[in-house]
Amino acid sequence: MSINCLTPAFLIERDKDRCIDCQVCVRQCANEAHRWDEEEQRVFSEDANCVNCHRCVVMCPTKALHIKKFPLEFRYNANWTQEAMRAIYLQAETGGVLLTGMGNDRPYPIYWDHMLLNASQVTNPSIDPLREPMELKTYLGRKPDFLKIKNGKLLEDIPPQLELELPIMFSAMSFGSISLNAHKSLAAAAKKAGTYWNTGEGGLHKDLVEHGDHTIVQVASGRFGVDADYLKTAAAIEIKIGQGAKPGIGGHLPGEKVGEEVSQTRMIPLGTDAISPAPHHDIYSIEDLRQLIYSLKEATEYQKPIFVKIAAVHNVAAIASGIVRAGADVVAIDGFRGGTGAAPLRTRDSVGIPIEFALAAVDTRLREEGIRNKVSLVVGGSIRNSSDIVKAVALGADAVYIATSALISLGCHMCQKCYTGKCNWGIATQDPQLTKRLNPEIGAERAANLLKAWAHEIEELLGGMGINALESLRGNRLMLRGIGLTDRELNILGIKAAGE
Amino acid sequence: MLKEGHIRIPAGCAISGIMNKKGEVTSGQEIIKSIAVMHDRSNGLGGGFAAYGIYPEFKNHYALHLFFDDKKVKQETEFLLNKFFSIDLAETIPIRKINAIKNVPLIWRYFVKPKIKEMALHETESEFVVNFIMRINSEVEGAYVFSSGKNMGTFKGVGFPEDIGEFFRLDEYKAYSWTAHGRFPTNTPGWWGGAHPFSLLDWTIVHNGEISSYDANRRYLEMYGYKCTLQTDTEAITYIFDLLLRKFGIPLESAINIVAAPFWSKISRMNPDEQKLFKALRVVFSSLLINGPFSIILGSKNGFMALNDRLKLRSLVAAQKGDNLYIASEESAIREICKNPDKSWAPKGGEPVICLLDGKESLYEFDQVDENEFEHHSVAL
Amino acid sequence: MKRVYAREEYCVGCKLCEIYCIAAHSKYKNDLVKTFKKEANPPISRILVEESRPVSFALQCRHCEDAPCTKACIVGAMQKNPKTGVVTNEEERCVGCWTCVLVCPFGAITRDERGHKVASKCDLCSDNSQMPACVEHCPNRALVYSEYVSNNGTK
Amino acid sequence: MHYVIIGNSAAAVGAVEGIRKVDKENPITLISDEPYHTYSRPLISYFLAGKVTEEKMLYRGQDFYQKNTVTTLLGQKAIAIDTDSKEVRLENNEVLVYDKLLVATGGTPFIPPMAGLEKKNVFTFIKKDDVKAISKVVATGKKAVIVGAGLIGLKAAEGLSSLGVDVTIVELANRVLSAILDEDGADIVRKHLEKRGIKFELNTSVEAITGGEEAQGVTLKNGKSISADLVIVAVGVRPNTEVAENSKIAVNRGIVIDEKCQTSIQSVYAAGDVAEGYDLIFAQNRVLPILPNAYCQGETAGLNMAGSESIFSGGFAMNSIGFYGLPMITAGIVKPEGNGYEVLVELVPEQSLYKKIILKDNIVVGFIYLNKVDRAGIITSLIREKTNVVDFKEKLLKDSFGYIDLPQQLRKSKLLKGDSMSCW
Repeated sequence: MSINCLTPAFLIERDKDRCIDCQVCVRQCANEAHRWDEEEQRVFSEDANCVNCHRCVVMCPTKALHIKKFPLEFRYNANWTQEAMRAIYLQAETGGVLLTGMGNDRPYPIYWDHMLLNASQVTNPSIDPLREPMELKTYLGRKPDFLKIKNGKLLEDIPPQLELELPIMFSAMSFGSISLNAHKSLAAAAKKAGTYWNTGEGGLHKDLVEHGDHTIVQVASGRFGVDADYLKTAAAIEIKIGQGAKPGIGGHLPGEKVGEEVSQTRMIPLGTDAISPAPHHDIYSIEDLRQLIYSLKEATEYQKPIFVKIAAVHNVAAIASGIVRAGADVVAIDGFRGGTGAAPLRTRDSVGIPIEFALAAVDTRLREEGIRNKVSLVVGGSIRNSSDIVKAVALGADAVYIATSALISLGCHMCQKCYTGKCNWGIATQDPQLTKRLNPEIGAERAANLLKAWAHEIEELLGGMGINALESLRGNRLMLRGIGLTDRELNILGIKAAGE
Repeated sequence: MLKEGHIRIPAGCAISGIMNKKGEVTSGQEIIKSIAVMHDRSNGLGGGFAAYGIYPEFKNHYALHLFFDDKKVKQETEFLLNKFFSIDLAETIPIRKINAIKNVPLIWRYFVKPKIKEMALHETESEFVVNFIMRINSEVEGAYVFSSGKNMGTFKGVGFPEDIGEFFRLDEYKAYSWTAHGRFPTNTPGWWGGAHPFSLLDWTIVHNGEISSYDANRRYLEMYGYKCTLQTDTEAITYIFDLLLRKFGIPLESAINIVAAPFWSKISRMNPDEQKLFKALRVVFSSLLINGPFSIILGSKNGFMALNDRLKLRSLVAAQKGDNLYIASEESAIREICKNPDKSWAPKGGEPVICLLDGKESLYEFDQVDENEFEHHSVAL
Repeated sequence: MKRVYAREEYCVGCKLCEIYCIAAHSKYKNDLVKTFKKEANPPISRILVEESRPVSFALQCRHCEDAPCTKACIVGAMQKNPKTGVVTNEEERCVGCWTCVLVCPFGAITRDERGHKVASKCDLCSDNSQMPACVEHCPNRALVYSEYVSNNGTK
Repeated sequence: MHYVIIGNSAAAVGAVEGIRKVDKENPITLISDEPYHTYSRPLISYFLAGKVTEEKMLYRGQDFYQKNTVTTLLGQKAIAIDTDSKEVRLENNEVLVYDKLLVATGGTPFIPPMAGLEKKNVFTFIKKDDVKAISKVVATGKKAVIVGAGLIGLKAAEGLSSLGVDVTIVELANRVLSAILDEDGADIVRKHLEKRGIKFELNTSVEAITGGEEAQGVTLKNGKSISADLVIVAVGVRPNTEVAENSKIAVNRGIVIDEKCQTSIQSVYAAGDVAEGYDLIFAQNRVLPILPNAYCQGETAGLNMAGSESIFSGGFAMNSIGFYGLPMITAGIVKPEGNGYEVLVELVPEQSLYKKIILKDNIVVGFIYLNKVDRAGIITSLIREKTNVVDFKEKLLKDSFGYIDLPQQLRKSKLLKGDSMSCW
């Protein structure tokens, strides 16, 4: 035992006037930040264990708890901040890579918040979505350039399309990284809302096969859970090349999370680490990707759209173009604020580019090449609300992927400790004591409510712009104006400044 | 102040159209009377007309109408014209000087035929002409081609439409199909090229409304080589129809079901074949849905079609008497020139009123498009 | 009749049901802070969370159709309301002989010896005529108040 | 249809309620030799101690007979039954004609032979009138001898002691509560009572009640003599079969009944302490003089009398009782004799804590819970349902033993059973 320089990050404040010593906090904290003292007959706090997940705060029936930043002040130093120093203390303790969960939390500009939407005034009418039909239906898939029509009949079928009742899907989160109950919640919500959820790279649990028609299954570098049935059960298949939180990095599900169910679903031995390599070892270049795309199309008789998901990196526009030309039906781009169950901190916080730029660049590039209409473009990586979605569509997206928002709807409080497996909200854990905290009935309702609420808001915003079908917003960048942006940024986003 | 082409200018409008199915021609007096009734729907910042059948003596020539800011630009433009076309007649368009019309640019017309040797491989004649117009309009500052069809012409300028009609001496032209436009732009210095109708080859469009899908439509069109230099709805709508009908060979009926697509709820009630077609139209051409209020009259040499947006957010009235079909923003504009029509009605949103010359089956003829044309458009990947 | 059913797969073992049960039967009805801070002897919970991690569930009187406690009660205090089906103990008459404890197959009757000894049991909060407090405050819908629920939670 | 019920306690009330579940119309006549509204017999010791008023002793509300349209003949004794003519003869020679008859005459004190029983201030202790009589003679500082350390004797002792009476209990057996406790359990109870000043004479019996006209003491077989102002004989009860004795109704120790609680004679039923019904544990007919059993038999009889097929699968011995705050619950076989039994025990005498569970072939057949009695009913139900406990046997003695310890499937099936729980 030697000195440990790490001090608590959070302070638990217990209002003595309100605390009734009912011990709900003690029973609910998997981190043991609350302790019942038998001798004193009251509850004590172990601040150092607190991760500020708010489980106790929410569950406390008398609202007697508050969590604060631990008030310990370091001597002010604009360069050597508390965070910088704490990271070093931790690494000095452990000698390890700093791990974190969820998305990039650095104060980079959020470009969604630098774009403003238009509304109709006088010269054309806004539309009241309560009175007029408002269409959010979206089809994802490859589109032909034109149609052959003769005598009122279509001569050739169009390629397979995913039908979405609203332009929002749940993006990939594997069973293993999140609990089966989280999967059940998302799958049921997707079905209820008429959209899709994504298995991530962890296979499809047998209980969820019934939701196959609302499931996008992922084929990633570890190929976990992939077999013919998996592909055939799904509504669409996504090849995962990269993810926004950790571009260029693979995945690692520790053996302790690989219990009976995870093991069967991933098709790997019980208790073994599940390692997804950084690259697909059969894709070292774009032509290899084309082979995988067509292998999957062959395996599913060209009945299912193939997604290719990449992280938003510097050259994303050209890469996306290559993916379209490799035969992908949908290109999914994940921005650098996208979440994760576990990522090296330094990768998460400093690799990749914002999704707003990536989307604008890709949409523009594909239009310049005349191939934008061939594919659908799905973006994710910290879509926080309905106006982010409206802005994304106006920049050129067909639909968005949400994951962090979806988890927050299930109760996630962004404590960023997913990698510990002690998620007090029953989401990012496989501990049966914790996973049951997420009742999938409630989860499904909440996630579906979120979608419903956002759909209503999107309709309101569309109506305000005088638009009654989402497709008329897609790529309609005139509906956006930038605020607080440089000319260069406006130029990349392809929008005018507010007032122009 | 930025003019059309530099900025997007919303405008309200009046539109009117008269056509005789038998092809009998009448002078421009009636259409002027009709549009004049709706004086208050314009604000003097734009008016114009399209007339079909006016140049029978040059019916195989492209009649190019151009505005020039000055003589230097005119020379520059004529140099290019000469390079790509043989010009059989060049003249100023006859005008009548009236007080109401000021700041008149140089207004010329050229009856031309393309020089075959200048055409690119696989380029059709119409594409050649369109490409030339796109080039002049986007690259030659101060010159603007505002009419380019055969045996037809558009006449437009800054002023109330009835004044523009008098200015261009339309009473002296005889056409079987007339459309007119009075404009109420919210801010423009008054640029002649910005007035309507908008025209490309034989297509003319008069339009009332402000489409909220504009940029979605525009950016899609630009993938297919169109340059929406005016940034007006009318221009975009013209190109949409040009793309769908001329380039893609989509039947007019389907094109209408693209721009004023039925709601998904309606599609879901269709029979399976219809459903398949309508779904494909909406899925593939979703970016060509014209959203927001509009009423348009799309004119071609074969006739015209009037159409409202699918919610019918703009007024549009039709009437018929004998062989004549009348369309206008307001019924008064029809009654002014046709006291007792056989019938008059308000067309439903998304349901077109089509008037074709006897013997014609479509607004657009596939004379330049053969079956192989389809292959042209599948971009090899 | 409507009963409270526990779905152990969703019970998080927080015991809020017990806490709210206590408050619901306290003189400071539903005021938790007063119930626990001002009542010298707060009521005892009529619902019991059984736990053996990771399994837990709450259990209270099942209000049996043919309730043994009503038949065994030596003073006739334990009665099943023929209309509502709710089994309640008339505490005034109860003498605390615990014969009901002896016969309740669920172990759902507890001994309340704070004052006059009485058998204490779930009354489905029937005097509020609303949702039983335990169900209303269960944060995870592990308690449902319904006619009948099958194992997988469907009615 | 005319229902006649002889008796007015738990079995009789059960029968009224059973009949009225099915038949709301036809008349019921209830005959009781006691002149009281139905009251709870187990409460007589509480009544004696003044812990309940006479009013509070009512087993059912004042409106019970009216609500159930029962004609009562209270204070009238039925003395004979003619099952051929379907008649019940009362002491006053009145005759009631019945269509269906229930004999629920309960128990009568068993009084062993001893001299001096005829003296004044010698009592039994099973009825309200007994208490009323005793109450007249007790006062602080008086001395009482109670013969018998069974449930009744001890309850009487507790009642008297709480009134300041000096109590000595004489018991033939080697321990108190010999019917429901083994030696270890009995020891705890006895010590607990001794702390409260109650004295015991075990392994002996009363030879004679001494004194003149009034009892003044007892002499014991062990040679001791104890002075006393009153003597209570509480050795036990036996079925009060008197009314059936000269009829065709088969009587063994009690009136023999089948699972419908019908006697050997059709239309004649019996229930409660007078009856000899099926014992689930012993798998034979036995007299089970306990209240829950009486009510259930009565209710079953009532249902069947009114034409509804109903079966009472049987009872077994079970008791919940407490003395001076020491609760105890016992059921079934508490002191196994013979082979094949397995016994689980937790004994902490200094805490008066005793738990004993008796198994046979992995099925619980009896238990003693002393001091910690919570959730005993779960064990009772394991006995009743003959649940095989092999999977959780080692958990049975846990303080927290509960449904959590049952295998999931068993647990779920039991927990969902509330709506189909049958009369145990």
